[in-house]
Amino acid sequence: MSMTSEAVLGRKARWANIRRETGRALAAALIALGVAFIIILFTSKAPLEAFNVLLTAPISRPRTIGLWIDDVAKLTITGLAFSLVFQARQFSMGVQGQVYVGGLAAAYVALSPIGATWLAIPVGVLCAMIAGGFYGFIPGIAKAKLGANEIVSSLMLNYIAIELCNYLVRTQLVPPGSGVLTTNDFPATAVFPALVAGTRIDIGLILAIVAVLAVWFALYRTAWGLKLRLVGHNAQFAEYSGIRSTVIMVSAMTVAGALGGLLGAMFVQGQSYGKLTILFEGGLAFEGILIAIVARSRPLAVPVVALFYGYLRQGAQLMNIRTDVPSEVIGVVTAIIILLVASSFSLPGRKFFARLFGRDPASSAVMEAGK
Amino acid sequence: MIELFMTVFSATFFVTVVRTSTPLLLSTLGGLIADLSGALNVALEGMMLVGCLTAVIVSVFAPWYVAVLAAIAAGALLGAVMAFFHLRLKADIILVGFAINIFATGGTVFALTLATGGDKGTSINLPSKAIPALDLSFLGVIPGIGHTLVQFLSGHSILSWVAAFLVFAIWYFLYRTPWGLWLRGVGEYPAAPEAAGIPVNAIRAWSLLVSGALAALGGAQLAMFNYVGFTRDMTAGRGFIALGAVLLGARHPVGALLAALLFGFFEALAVVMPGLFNWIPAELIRMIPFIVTVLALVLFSYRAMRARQLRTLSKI
Amino acid sequence: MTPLLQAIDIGKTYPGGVVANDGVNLTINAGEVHAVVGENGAGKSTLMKILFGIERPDRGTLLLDGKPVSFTNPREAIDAGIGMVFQHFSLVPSFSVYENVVLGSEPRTGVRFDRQQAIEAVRALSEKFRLSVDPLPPVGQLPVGQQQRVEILKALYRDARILILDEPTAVLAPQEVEELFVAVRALVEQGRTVIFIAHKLPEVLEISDRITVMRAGKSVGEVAASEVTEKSLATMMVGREVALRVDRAANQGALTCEIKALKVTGENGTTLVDDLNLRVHAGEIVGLVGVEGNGQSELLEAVAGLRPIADGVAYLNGRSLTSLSILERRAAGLASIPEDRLARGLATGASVAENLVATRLDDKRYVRNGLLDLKAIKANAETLIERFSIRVGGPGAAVGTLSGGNMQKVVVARELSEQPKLLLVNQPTRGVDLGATQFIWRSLTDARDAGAAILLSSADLSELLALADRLVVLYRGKIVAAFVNSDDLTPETLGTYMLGIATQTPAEMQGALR
Amino acid sequence: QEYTAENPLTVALVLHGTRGDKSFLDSATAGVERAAAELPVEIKIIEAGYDRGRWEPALADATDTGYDVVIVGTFDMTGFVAKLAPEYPDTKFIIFDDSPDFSTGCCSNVLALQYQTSAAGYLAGYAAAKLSTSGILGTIIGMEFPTVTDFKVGFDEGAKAANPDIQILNTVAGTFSDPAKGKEMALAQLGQGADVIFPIAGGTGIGALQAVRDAGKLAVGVDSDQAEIFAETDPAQADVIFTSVEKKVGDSLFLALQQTIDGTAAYGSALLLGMPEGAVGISKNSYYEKLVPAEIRSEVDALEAKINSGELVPATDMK
Ligand SMILES: Nc1ncnc2c1ncn2[C@@H]1O[C@H](COP(=O)(O)OP(=O)(O)OP(=O)(O)O)[C@@H](O)[C@H]1O
Ligand SMILES: Nc1ncnc2c1ncn2[C@@H]1O[C@H](COP(=O)(O)OP(=O)(O)OP(=O)(O)O)[C@@H](O)[C@H]1O
Ligand SMILES: [Mg+2]
Ligand SMILES: [Mg+2]
Repeated sequence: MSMTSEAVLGRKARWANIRRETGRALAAALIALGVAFIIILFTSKAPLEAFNVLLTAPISRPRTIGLWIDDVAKLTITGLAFSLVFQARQFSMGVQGQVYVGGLAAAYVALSPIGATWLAIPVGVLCAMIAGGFYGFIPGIAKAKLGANEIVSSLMLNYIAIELCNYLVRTQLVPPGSGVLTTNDFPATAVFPALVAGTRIDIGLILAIVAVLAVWFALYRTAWGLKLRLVGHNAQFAEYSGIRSTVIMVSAMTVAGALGGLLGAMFVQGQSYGKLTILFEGGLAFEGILIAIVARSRPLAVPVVALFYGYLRQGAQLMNIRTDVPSEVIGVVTAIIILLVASSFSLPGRKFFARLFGRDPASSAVMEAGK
Repeated sequence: MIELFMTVFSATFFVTVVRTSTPLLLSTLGGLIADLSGALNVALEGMMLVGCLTAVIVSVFAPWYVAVLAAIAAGALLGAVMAFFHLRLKADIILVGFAINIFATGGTVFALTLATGGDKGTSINLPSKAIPALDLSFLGVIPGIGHTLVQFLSGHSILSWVAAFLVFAIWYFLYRTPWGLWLRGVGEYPAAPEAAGIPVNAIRAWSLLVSGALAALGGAQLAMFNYVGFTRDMTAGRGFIALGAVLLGARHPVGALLAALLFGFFEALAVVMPGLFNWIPAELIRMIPFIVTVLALVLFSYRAMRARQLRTLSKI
Repeated sequence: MTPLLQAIDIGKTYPGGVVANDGVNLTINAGEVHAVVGENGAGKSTLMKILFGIERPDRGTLLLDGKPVSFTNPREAIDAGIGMVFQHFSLVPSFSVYENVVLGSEPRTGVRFDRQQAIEAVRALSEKFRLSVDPLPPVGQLPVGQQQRVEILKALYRDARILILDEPTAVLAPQEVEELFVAVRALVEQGRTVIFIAHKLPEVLEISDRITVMRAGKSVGEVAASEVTEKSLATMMVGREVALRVDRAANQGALTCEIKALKVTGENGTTLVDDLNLRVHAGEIVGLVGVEGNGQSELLEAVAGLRPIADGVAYLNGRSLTSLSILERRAAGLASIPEDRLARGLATGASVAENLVATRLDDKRYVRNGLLDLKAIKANAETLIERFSIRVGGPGAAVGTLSGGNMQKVVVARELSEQPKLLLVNQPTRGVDLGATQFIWRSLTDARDAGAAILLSSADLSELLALADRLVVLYRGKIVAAFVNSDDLTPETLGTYMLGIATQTPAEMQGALR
Repeated sequence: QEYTAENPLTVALVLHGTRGDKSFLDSATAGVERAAAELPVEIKIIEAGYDRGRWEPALADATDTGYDVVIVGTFDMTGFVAKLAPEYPDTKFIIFDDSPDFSTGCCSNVLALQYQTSAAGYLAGYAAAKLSTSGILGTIIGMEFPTVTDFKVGFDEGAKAANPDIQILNTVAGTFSDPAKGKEMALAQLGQGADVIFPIAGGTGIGALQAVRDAGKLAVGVDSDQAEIFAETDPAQADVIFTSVEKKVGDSLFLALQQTIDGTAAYGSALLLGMPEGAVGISKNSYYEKLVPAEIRSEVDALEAKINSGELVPATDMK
């Protein structure tokens, strides 16, 4: 009986916690928007209208909603990939490289005879995931077998994948003689069908939702997920419990790699491109780090964070397109928003504002290290 | 192949390697200080970029050394911003680092626009200055080796010498002074220095400050020597490579030097190779430094592991 | 006479709402050894952290030499002459002993850290206070006893008038405790004052002059050590009577575990366990006696599969364990309670329920086709929380939010939940308060009575003497003596063998090594 | 339809990058800005930045917004234009430096402007080979695609025509925005004996020019008259650029807008603009006259006449 009442209390506490965190994030976002407004005031001739665009443009037209949702789907996948490796306490930064090899694999499928059949999408996605998984496996196995630092190896593999993509596109995948660095459009069968005609919302969104549920399920409902989290919490304990922590670590990085590969397929086979072009990823993969950290690596929180972040990203972009605010200023505004939101997340309630101006209470490095 | 060897062992190539390594080395040292104090500084790239721009703009109005100092100050300021948000507001250090990178990418172009009256891409309308090269041709009078010495040692940027000195100075600081001990202690196990009454957060803040200053110094070298002037995103990923070099160099100043030289060597090689082997696709040549890094990393890790195993075996 | 240090009506509530101190009073006189006792979570460490400037009190005053003081950081406390040795050590593992000792107050010549001077200072100090430590090796490689001395040297190096020792004996072997006490007495002779926290009441009574008792964040009394008995002190602490007594095994069963010519080597090739032969029967507890670092932990780890066996075999019910994985060993009936619950025994970030099934992730009851049976996992947790009286909000609470004693109960619950055939136990009650100790002891004897063969290692001789049916003494990885436990067996007898001063002949051991 | 100052032609120029590249995009911007100044034209310049994922949205948004004319450049945008043009029949599109496939009937409202730069490259290559004393030239390429390599094809052929034994070093930077790398590449080529360098690499090329300046050798500018750009702020730099291979994107855009207003623009077709049309050429400025001896200049003029008359047809990468 006492147990149940405690469970209720626990649930209440959890809700209170979520409410508090959300409130803090919103407060921080408001401050950040205030700062953004001040900057816009100085750089725009029509600041109110520019600010209005920043806040409302993403939902101004069906097409822009599509852009937003498409971004959200992609940010979700990269956020999930980073969440997985972070939960296993690895710091692989390889999603970018996985996106390129995944995109390449999907492009090879789409441009092959299979591309013209209904198999193009499933096979393309599968091959992309295999390629990405393999690319995630490399730094994992190097770390497990040799202790090679995964941050370094995965960063280098990113550059290698980009150059590989440049090379294969230029020499193999483009129509002979055309010399452009973009392949022909994929056959319609190989392009993700749009869910809402005329927008970028395509089955990539469904894949993203499935991925969220799958990663959540894998992490919290399977033995593999529990093992992965235990390895992340305390690898020594995992070993003591009979969990082969290196196997788990490598498999986590491989699965994250497969997600990266999937993202590659979503890029090239999605409505956004429908073909392979060099440098197609444009730095989005790295933004998954931000998403994962703010979401505290929890898969169900990832799409929520992506939804907000994607909105901001799209609003800033459209402000750049539609108003006279220079695109550079948008970077500055984004940076400030990230800083403030990140700060708010780590502080208990009102203290955030106190700390912003006041003195730091006695530091707690001792407690931190003791854990 | 012979040609390649001739090129690689020439004095010109050596000078090129030093030149390409210097910005990386400075930035790597910056990354090293932050890393040893327990903060992963992913903002090296942005700090370098801001260093580039500050150096270029200030050098229009002031002597080169003032410009270099200004770059250092700008980098330190960014380090202070990182410290404020991470240490005071407890924001995640990686998030703060990425925010600084995003800020730097946009902010430098915006500042450039203001400084040039509308130019968004490059500073070629600004008559910026260069860091002088150190002329050691007087060494030529030494009989026998004088000529070779001049070929190898003369003509490097002053900052290359500074960087070499800094490797020593940082090593000395870290392993020979009390404050180096504090810094390493803070990075390894903050509870210990805290209990010993060492201001842990102040040490971390100073480390980030110095880290930013060093990265920006690398930026100054890049924008006032390797190329004189600023263009948008001119650091082109060097900050991230420096981050890798910190770890590749086993978190030691001499290791940082070796890692930066390794990168500089292969970057230089990738530059001269097309002239010698025009049949190799450019993309594959450009991959070489990255592939070599991965191989070096694997090799070092493998050897370190073997060494551990051998020690175990030999004593049984 | 004004007291040296006085804490009046101290209150401290942690951000999470835990009231750790609630009107604590403490009076320390110069030149005394003052003990502070209380159950886990009574607020002792918190009070000490306040005295040392790590935590700031919400209310109350501190008087040093009768003058009010308030420390905002440890530096100020150090400058006022207070030194503290933390319950969890604060040493940088890769730094050498002398570097750790002088950290923060290094001798310098110019900007240079004068290592020679530091080394000499440490040598001189360790001589003066009879705390022998080699200044040169990295502390990470030292046994805990040595690390403790390094901590004390650290405080003395800063010329502490008042030295706070938070549970210094929890990790020490009896001889080391004796040595520590010698050092503490030497300190007092030289005019220093010592505040001392411990859970083991005999120690408290032996070393301290006066004792302050804390319960649930309040100070409930102050007594002179000469005026109380163990029993009355325990009653003051817990608020009821505690009896720490267990019965020895009535009968013993078949041979369960046989260890033959076992050899274990360390990472760097040193021999840790050498040609060791031992048998453990069902229904008995065999105690491993020895000063820490003489191979007890390594022996247990090798049998558990956490370390490679270099040579020899260990059998469990006739089956060689050597080639079995950890999981296979567990499936064969082996369970183990590791030495360091935080480092190895628990994932503090994971929930209690998850920790309780972590070792059984191939068990059909909890995992089917790779999927977790959350209901079963939760039910398992609820049962064990109930059965082992773990004080926790619910199965979903993170283990890191539990007190040390309750954390240990989680480990014990997990390992004893299935009746094991062979149970390897290392330091089961380290840092755990009286109530929990009593409980854990009873859990172990219950398991024994249900037929488990138990191999027990503990730094606490009284624990071994209380629980074990037979005792073997390890010295440098070898068995040097073996005893059948009886009331005649004293710590002193064991001590001579533990220190390698005496060795039994094989014939003498024969009787106890059946 | 009549366009007046009150009822101007509204034009959006969507840049797949930002202003400030000192060549291609700046040239296009200058062209439409000139149109805004001299014609009844109102312009909006949209910088879509360097993230490829944002180019199509920027274009689509401009199209949505209802401009009369939307201008974009290069093959990266062609596909998007081909997709959008049928959906927005009332909007006119101008694409420069590439062309959609008109045979599909997709694009009656699209005007494509392509430039055959190889002819001008031919002249520059000829002069470069004549000026070289070492017999070694260098080219530095940003990335390998036809609008870039077309410069080089002509340059190489011209150089060979002047000196069959000429040796041409070539390096591909892989980026248009790393001047330090460009400088290293030029230094390497100079070290291998080259004494005239032709960087075709945007910002990377600017670094290469600097190396040439420091070495006191000669360089060929690209896209716009680069000697003129440096003339004021960096005379030493201008002094080594004896000519530039100009691709007059801005002029051709101005012309196209003018014709759009006049109603004479040939929407629905691709125009391959070359030297005869004045859309490409080499800069014949004071530096050219100072650095290139009169006899070489007259040889170049003769070759130019031959090309314009069709007597000489340089190879090209443009289809
Ligand atoms: N940093 C902290 N944040 C929140 N609560 C804390 C913190 N430190 C201690 N507590 C809580 O305060 C109470 C008192 O803890 P404290 O560590 O002072 O106990 P203790 O008497 O030292 O116990 P033990 O005998 O186990 O060492 C406990 O309930 C503990 O959980
Ligand atoms: N960040 C925190 N927030 C809340 N409670 C904490 C936090 N960190 C530690 N605690 C509490 O602090 C206590 C740990 O304090 P301490 O380090 O003194 O250990 P302990 O309880 O004394 O353990 P032991 O019995 O092993 O000595 C635990 O009860 C834990 O619940
Ligand atoms: Mg305590
Ligand atoms: Mg405790």
